[in-house]
Amino acid sequence: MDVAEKIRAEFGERVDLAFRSPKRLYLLVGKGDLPAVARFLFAELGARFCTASAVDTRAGIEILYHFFFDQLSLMVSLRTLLPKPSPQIESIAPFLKGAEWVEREIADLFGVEFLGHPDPRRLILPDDWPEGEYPYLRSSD
Amino acid sequence: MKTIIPIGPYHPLLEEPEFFKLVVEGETVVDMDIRIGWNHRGIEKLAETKTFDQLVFLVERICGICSTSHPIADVLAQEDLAGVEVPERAQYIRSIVAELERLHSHLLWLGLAGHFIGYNTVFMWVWKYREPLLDLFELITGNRNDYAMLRPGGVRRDIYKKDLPAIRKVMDELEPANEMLTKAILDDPVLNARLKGVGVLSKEDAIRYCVVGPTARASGVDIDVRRDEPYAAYDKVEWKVIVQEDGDVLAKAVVRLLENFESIKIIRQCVDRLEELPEGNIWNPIPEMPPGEGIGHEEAPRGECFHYIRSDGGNYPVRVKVRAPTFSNLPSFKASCLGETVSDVALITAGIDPCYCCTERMAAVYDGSNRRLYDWQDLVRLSQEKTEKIRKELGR
Amino acid sequence: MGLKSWSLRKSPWIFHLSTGSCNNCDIELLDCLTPKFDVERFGIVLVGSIRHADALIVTGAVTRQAAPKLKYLWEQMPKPGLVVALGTCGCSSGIFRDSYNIIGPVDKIIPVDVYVPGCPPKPEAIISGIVKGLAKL
Amino acid sequence: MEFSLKPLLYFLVFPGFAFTAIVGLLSSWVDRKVSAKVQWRVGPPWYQNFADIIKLLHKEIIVPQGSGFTGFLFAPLLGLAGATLVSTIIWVINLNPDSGFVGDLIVVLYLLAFPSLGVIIGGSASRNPLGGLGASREMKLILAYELPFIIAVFTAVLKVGSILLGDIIGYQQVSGIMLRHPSCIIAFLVALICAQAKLTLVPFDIPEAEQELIAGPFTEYSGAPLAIFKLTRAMMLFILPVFLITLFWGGMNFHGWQILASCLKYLAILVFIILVKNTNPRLRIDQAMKFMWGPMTILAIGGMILAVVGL
Repeated sequence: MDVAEKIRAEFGERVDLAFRSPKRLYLLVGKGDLPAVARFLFAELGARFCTASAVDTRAGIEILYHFFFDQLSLMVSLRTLLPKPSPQIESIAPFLKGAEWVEREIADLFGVEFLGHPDPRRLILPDDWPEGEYPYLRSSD
Repeated sequence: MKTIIPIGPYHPLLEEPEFFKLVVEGETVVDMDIRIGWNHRGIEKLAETKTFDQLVFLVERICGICSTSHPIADVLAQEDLAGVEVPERAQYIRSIVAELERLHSHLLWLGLAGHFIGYNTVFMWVWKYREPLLDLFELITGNRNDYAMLRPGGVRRDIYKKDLPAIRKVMDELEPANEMLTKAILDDPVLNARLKGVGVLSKEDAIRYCVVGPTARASGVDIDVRRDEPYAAYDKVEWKVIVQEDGDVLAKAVVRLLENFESIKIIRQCVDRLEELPEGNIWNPIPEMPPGEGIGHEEAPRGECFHYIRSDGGNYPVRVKVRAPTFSNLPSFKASCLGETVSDVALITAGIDPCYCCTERMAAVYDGSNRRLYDWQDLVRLSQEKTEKIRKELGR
Repeated sequence: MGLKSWSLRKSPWIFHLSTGSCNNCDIELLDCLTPKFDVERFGIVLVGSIRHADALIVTGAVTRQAAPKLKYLWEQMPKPGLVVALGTCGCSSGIFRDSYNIIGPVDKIIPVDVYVPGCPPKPEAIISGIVKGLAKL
Repeated sequence: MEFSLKPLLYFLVFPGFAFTAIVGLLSSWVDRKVSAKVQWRVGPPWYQNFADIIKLLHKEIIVPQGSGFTGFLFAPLLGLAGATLVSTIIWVINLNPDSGFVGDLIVVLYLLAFPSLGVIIGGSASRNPLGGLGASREMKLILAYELPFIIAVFTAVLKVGSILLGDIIGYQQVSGIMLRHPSCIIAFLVALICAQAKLTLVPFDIPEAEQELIAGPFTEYSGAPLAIFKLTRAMMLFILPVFLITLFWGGMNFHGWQILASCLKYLAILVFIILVKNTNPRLRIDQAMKFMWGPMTILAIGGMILAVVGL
């Protein structure tokens, strides 16, 4: 059973699968389901967490969590949309240590609040940075 | 009694600035905090003002040591996005440059590691062996660092047949030197005492922290992007992934030394193949960048280098995300550092071969205390104001 | 030529500071110490403490976080001292000129005696730059 | 008048300060040159260390805020005074074995610790965490090497049966060098390694481990005080081998061809020290202490036992 089928069997309709190429699988996930899917990929299927990238779009802040299956040569990206203002999502760092810095960085630059993050301090910005300023957001006019 | 020792941000151990705060009891590290961010140059934001072709030059300057890895990951992402095939000759050339860079980076690391444990002779000897590699780079690319060889869809410059003997010659000289170094390190009792069992990163921790590259392979995690998702010519040549089980600094050194042999092997095969292929045909043009996103990842000397590019169909990327290997590896430093002595901290940092230039590409600005959104002009304006302010504060 | 300027020229100790460089200039500077170039022949030694330094070598365009540190370190340097801006970034900010986090080239923060352009400058250029700067002392 | 001038001349010019400083700086140059050769480099010219010292003397002296002013500036002088005095004593006795005084060996041992003491005081006074850590490491290192060093030295005393340096030299002139006894060979080796630690050279350069502690106790020093520290260091590089030669290798002799032999002896020990320095990585402070209190002390005691049974 390959990865796509396993994910479909576990989550059913809650996850929207799309292959862009045989090596790139995109999953559209609701933000409530994201931690569960991430945990499934990491703990059950043994994927390696590469990084997460965020983009500020008109609709909201889009976050992609990229997981890579080293043995299968398959990149799985979980896509989720966080509506503005005050984007929030549950952190995956509690069970995925490697995501800690990645989430801190996104929190710094995009103002996304990661609920339940074990160490939600600044990472990349200077200490004298004021609260509520996020450089990578675009002006929305 | 607990003492706090700051390491950095400017410290001779590190060619680059960063800041470790070590909490020590006597000589033992009981807690630590890592603060990065001294090297922000805002590259991800800057990338949005560059065309796709210019982008390659920008990412080349993320880091001087990985100055082929970032462009390769970047062009892979662009090719993934545009769906362009790369000519065969260009793929071999990419492999040659990438492996030469791996050799020079691993040797550089070995020298610095020798320097960190106060073994300056090793530093000098290894860097002497590294020097022919830089001369070779100058011969085939025109510069000792920052080679500008990569281009979306191929490579910018051909490696001519007349230069191939020079590559072979350097490889023939490097192999015995590397053998000598490997033996010297494995046999030296003092080095063994100093490196063995120091800064162990267990396999579980390695997986938990999602570390990459030699750091992961030294802890028994069998990953290598070159094999797992072959790019360039890595699926066309014979080589193997080096994995060690111990996870200590010695294992990391051994992984790098053995990888040097594999790199020499790869380069020799690529050179042989270049001899057979006709010169020319090194680039397929990318006619148009379609809207969408592309992911490129590549095995840099320090581990997986990850680039994500999103395009809206225009000339400029909408978002470029760079995840350098050190960004993944550095947090694991804490896991391998606690309980060790201060003298070993330097060595353990060296063990993951940190590269802060890569880690801290991005930066940000702020103004006032209420939440505000900025566009590019705002950012530039704010920056200039801030510059003025700082200049005034500094009295110049 | 007095004893003072003779000794300064024969024994310049350098302190290296990266203010947001990409590493290239830094490793080329280190390269100067290694067997092929061996600047110890001219008495040039890399020192770890700014208090021992005669020449402050700055690599990289100055980032916002680095600027106060650069100024501070320059004040800590015992005079007479030489400041060398190494690499295109240090001389003119180079490719990072438009970045909002770059305050500007080194000479916006502290007075610079020698500019060594190049991306990265070759070790020969670095040595030549330092030697030219020493003639000023 | 002459009575009071002569010791002063001894102390300041020959064989005290000026002589020791010049030879010491040349020895440092040998150190740097040989290191460079080992590392496939060319290395500095012979006047390099003189240029360094002269330059430092001309530089600005910065006293860091909050440091103990007196301690900070007097610590280097303490080390320098100790080094000069011990050099004078050893040389005067070497030139004229009858000019010793009771317990001169004890005084020499005591004075040999002065440069390290200066480093500790200076490092602690500089109020820099790295300097403080460097000073504490220096202290640990002294604790580590003094025990085997003293045992090794007293092996020679036991052999001769006198605590006078002059007697030790005289004994060797009469009945051959100490090094023909197995016990003294052991003691000599132990003392040589302890000398390496006393000079804080690799593998025992732990107090000023550049990679961890910048320059350790010297971090905050600039200008003239730093020059004095460097000078003291250079002088010790001369004094310690001479002391070892005095104890175990027949002393320095200046009659005819003996001059050449004396120089060669010194150079041999110097080059040995430099080679050890260049072919070893730095130890950790705990490893160094274990090494000194374990194998070294046992070896030194073994040598002493051999001396007691008459070997």
